[in-house]
Amino acid sequence: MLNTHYPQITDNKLNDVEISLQEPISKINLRGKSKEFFAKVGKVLSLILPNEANTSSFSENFNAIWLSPDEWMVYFKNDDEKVIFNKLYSEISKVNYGSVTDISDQWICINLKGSKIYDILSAGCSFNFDQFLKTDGLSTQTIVNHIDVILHNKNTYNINLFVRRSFSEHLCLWLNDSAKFI
Amino acid sequence: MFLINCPFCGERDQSEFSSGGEAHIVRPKQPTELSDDEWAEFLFMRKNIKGVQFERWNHSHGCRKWFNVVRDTSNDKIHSVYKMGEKPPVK
Amino acid sequence: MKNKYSIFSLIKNAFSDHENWQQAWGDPEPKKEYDAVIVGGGGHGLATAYYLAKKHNLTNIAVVEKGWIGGGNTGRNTTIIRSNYLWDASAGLYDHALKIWENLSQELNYNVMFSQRGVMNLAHNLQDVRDLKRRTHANRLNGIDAIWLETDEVKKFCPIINTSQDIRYPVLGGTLQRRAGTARHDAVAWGYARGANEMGVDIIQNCEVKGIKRNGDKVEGLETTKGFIKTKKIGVVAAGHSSVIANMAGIKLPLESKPLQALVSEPVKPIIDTVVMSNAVHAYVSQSDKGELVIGAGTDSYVSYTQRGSHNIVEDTLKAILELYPIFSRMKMLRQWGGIVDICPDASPIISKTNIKGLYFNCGWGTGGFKATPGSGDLFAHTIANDEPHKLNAAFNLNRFVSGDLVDEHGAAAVAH
Amino acid sequence: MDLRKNSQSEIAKQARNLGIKIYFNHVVTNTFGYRRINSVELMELSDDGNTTIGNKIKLNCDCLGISGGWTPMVHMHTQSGGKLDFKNDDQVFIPKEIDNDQISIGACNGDFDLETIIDKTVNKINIFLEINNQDYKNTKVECSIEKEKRNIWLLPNKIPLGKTKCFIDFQNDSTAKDIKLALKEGFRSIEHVKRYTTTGMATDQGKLSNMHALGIIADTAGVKMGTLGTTTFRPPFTPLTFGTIVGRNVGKFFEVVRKTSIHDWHVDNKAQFENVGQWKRPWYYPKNGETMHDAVQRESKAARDSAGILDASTLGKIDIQGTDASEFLNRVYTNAWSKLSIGKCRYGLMLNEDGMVYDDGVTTRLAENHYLMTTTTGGAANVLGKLEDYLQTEWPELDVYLTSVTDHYSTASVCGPNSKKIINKIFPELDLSDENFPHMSFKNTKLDNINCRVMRISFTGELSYEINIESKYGKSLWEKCISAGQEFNITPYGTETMHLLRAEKGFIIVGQDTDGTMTPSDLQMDWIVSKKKYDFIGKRSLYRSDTIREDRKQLVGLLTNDPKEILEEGAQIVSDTNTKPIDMLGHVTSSYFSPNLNKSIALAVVRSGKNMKGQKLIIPMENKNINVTVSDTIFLDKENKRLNA
Repeated sequence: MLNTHYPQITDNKLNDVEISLQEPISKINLRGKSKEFFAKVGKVLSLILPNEANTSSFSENFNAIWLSPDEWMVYFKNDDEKVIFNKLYSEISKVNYGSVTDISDQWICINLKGSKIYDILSAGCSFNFDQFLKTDGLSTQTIVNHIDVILHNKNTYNINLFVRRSFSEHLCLWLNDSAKFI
Repeated sequence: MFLINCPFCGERDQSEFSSGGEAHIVRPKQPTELSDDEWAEFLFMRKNIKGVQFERWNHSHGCRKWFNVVRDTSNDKIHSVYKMGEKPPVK
Repeated sequence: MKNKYSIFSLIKNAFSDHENWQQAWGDPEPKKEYDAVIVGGGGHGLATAYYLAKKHNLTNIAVVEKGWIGGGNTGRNTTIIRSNYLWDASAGLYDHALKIWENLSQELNYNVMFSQRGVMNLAHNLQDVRDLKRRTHANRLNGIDAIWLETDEVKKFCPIINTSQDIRYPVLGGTLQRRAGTARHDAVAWGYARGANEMGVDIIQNCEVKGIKRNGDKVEGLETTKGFIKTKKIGVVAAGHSSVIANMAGIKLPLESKPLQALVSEPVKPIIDTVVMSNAVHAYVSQSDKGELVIGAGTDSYVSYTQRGSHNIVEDTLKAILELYPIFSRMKMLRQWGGIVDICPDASPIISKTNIKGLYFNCGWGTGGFKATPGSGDLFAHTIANDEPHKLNAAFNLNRFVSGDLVDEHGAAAVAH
Repeated sequence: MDLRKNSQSEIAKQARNLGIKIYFNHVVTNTFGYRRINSVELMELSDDGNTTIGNKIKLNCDCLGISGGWTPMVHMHTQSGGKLDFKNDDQVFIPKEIDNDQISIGACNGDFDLETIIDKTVNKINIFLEINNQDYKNTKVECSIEKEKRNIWLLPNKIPLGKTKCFIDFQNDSTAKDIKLALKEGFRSIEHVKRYTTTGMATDQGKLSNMHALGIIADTAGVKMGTLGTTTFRPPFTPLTFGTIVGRNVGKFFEVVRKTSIHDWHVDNKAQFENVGQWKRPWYYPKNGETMHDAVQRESKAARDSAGILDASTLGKIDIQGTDASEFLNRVYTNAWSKLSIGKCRYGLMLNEDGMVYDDGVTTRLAENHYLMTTTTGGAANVLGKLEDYLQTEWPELDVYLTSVTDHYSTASVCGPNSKKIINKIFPELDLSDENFPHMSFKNTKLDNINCRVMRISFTGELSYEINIESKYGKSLWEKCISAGQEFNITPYGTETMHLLRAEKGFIIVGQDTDGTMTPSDLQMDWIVSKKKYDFIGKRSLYRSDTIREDRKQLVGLLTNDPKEILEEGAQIVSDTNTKPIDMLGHVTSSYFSPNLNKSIALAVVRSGKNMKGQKLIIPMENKNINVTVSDTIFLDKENKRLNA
């Protein structure tokens, strides 16, 4: 059997900040503009993709994050991860309604919890979190310590941070270090 | 250092963006029919304005979309921002 | 005739309580007409005027400067002088300048404090090593002194560099040009101004060019804030503002003007007796005669004429400085500033005629113009006087952007892999 | 001592009540002492302040303190682009209001007494924030107001200036005399005076001296102080340590480290790493104290004799979907793509608009409108950015979507004559016959029910398979390959061996054999430039007068006359060492000792090299000349037999 290996991100609790790896999580990149595209996504995921910038939508099983006017990331926990992807791919990409790309391992999902998480992020990030932290479901793409991230505000002081796999260990090293100083 | 109002994501620090130089330089549709001079004009020659300049920016660390910015290069003040394909505002 | 600066004149003036020193240069109103007008009173512009007068006997000329001479990039750069360039054309140009530097203080009777303390360039990855070795070999064959140093030799030459192999981008070696070094930037401008003025050149400060008058494909003169100046030859040496002048003449140049930042620390006792440059972890450092560390940063990526840049550039530069010189961690940044550099697509300058008769441009020096000052002035003067480039600046024409014959100095440090 | 004729302020009154003598309208005219001050001499000022009158008064003292009066701190205002006005009454520079998003309040605006400050502040903030609050309008403020002011920038003295030392800048020891001398010599602007005398350049950055210097210049030149302007105020206001500015971004946080999912295995197996962009890539794997040369020779030999394995995960990977995907590739690569059949791979060369080689890689057609592009490791981000730029701005009509999947896949590249056997052990279901799975094609398959893509492509010239798998299984897959290959002595190799192997085959590395000045033709790769295509990025530039020159530098092979001699990468090439200056024809771009050919080989770019095959050239080193012969760029297996071995 093939074994899974995730980046070395040890769950950590420091100064009221919990950092924990959320994998495995399936992630799919969706691109499209047409009516058919939205209809198919809605049908397969029972979800309306958010059309407002920096927001997300969710259904029982899926979260969809706005990335750009024609780009979204859908993420979900799923035992048989490829079923959903295959369905989307054949209903959208194959028939040229848009693009569907499996990016489950492109991004590593890390959960940050605690009242100080924004202080930690702000130590290496120019994004203004004032609005973000007040509103559940908001999302943003920005840079933390020179590394691109996608942030998703799950609920109060609880966010999912997505970082590209090759950067993830370095970012976590930094987050843990940052937590020491808050 | 300044803030740029991405027409899609909203106001962000300039470090999230990359500059694409002068705007509205359209790549010739039939490059092979241009003289060397005309091609050099497209490739290299720039107005490089001191003052209000129309330029392209990309929100490279955000939504990855290109858009246009009207910026005064003498004080880095941004006058307006508009999407690709939209008509530039009159000065 | 101006007094000669010497130990005797110093003593003599001391006896009269220093009340009898002469003006280094005058402050005239512009004449109605000149044989040639140089736009831009920086080092390059003043040097151009000096050599026009000295070598080409053109003395009915003026330098017009919108502010004060030497107030632009001449007084804002990190004063590094070297000639270890890769391509033959560049090596020829910069070494021509370096040879003039070596005698400049004597020639001008003005101490430009040229100090041949050596310039070291560090390699931090395998491609750096290839590129720097390539350059060193080319330099040697072009008669330019340049040697390759292994890491331990780098350490020996400049002991404060962190050459530990455990750092993120360890030093894998470096090159050294011993004839290279630094000079006092202001003194260069002042020395040329004094020299040019002595031969009759009018240096007109606070005179901004507002327009270039053309008659068909010929220039006829300049509109300035001090009135119209008639002339048949205009040499533009306006650095970051070259495009602004070009636009007045109705032409475009292949330039983008960007802020380049530099900073100095508080003065300290001598600690680094050479110049160290590192491209991969982007930082240059030397120590001025006053004891300040003079540190060069990178350019911002956008066009701007604001003479200030982004803070993150300074942060990145100092980060690199601390990586290479942990000893500087407690040094204090005293001041930080920006200049506007005009950058060509191939990172090489333009010293060229244009297709308008009598209009000449000397621009595009990007981040490295100071070192070329004397050579640039000499060759530009030659180009203006003869309406033909000298063979050393022939490659730096405007037509290269049409033909494709670029002198690609930054291409020679490509990073793809 | 006080310059002013009087003061009614509370503090002056209190001082008097305490019995402190105040010498109003007096100035210091001299100081005495050796190594330290022990007395000062003062005199009364004339009415106009231009001279001293009366008797000299001598006072013993231990210390002389000086106050220069009030000067607004306008630094913040000017640093954000604001200009200054001169306020004559107070002899100070104050901010000139600009339409910036800032206001200056209080002393930094030249308002020194509390009443004015409170009054103006409320008013200004109301206007700035657009609030209409009358509540503060009637606030009554009672405070001690100091109305008496007097500025004399150079105190009068009977001693000639040349014989005294009136210090202006206390750190740089510049004196009033120095400033006057500078003016005499024609240094008129405040910037010139500053630079000529170093006044104001010490650690206080002129906070103590600049106003005095300006005052002296104005007096001497006979102009109003306000007309002279000031020197530029540079940040920071207070000197700041480098460490403070950099913060934690030192040591391990100096720069991001990118790791592949197989990284830990490389560490466990003693790999030496090469920095490629932000990536850490295995460079070579020394065994039992091997030198780099030994390790690379061993790895290269193993890869050709039996089997080698390379972690190729760092190559950029871009997923391309959309109905115009083929047309898009036609426009970005120099060669044609429309006819590539599904399941096949093709090598592509990308130029920039200047016609110079920009990037390269293999792109695979996964489905009718679906491709997977690979890029160089260092070029990945730039290529994606550039392609997005063209799509969004030049060709918005194209239906194409690009998604980076670099990190999603891990790639293990297995090569060598035994690679087929190893792949067969791992994927027993897969038909590896040349008919079913020829060179430059790919197969979707599964390993333990996990999707894999196997590409039969080769950067070494050997029969070679690249397996792409989701990154979380990357290390496990790698270990499987290692154990399946054990019986064939499968040898992990790093970037150095990879470079050697590809050089034996004459394959270029963008960035090593090219430097941003090489066209496809210069690389002798005319075969990859489609003559039929109407346009692609950079095409037009290939027909400029300089790019069509026959005597451009062109890629060639070089063989040393002494096969043991290894050339230095970067060494220059000449045909004649006696000319002055020596005419350089080009340089060595790649050079190795090939254990498989048992001789040294090199790639180089040489002027007119295309037509020089067989010609003798010279590599002039510091201490000797090395004789070489121009050869073909392909040193090994010209017929590509090994690809199908």
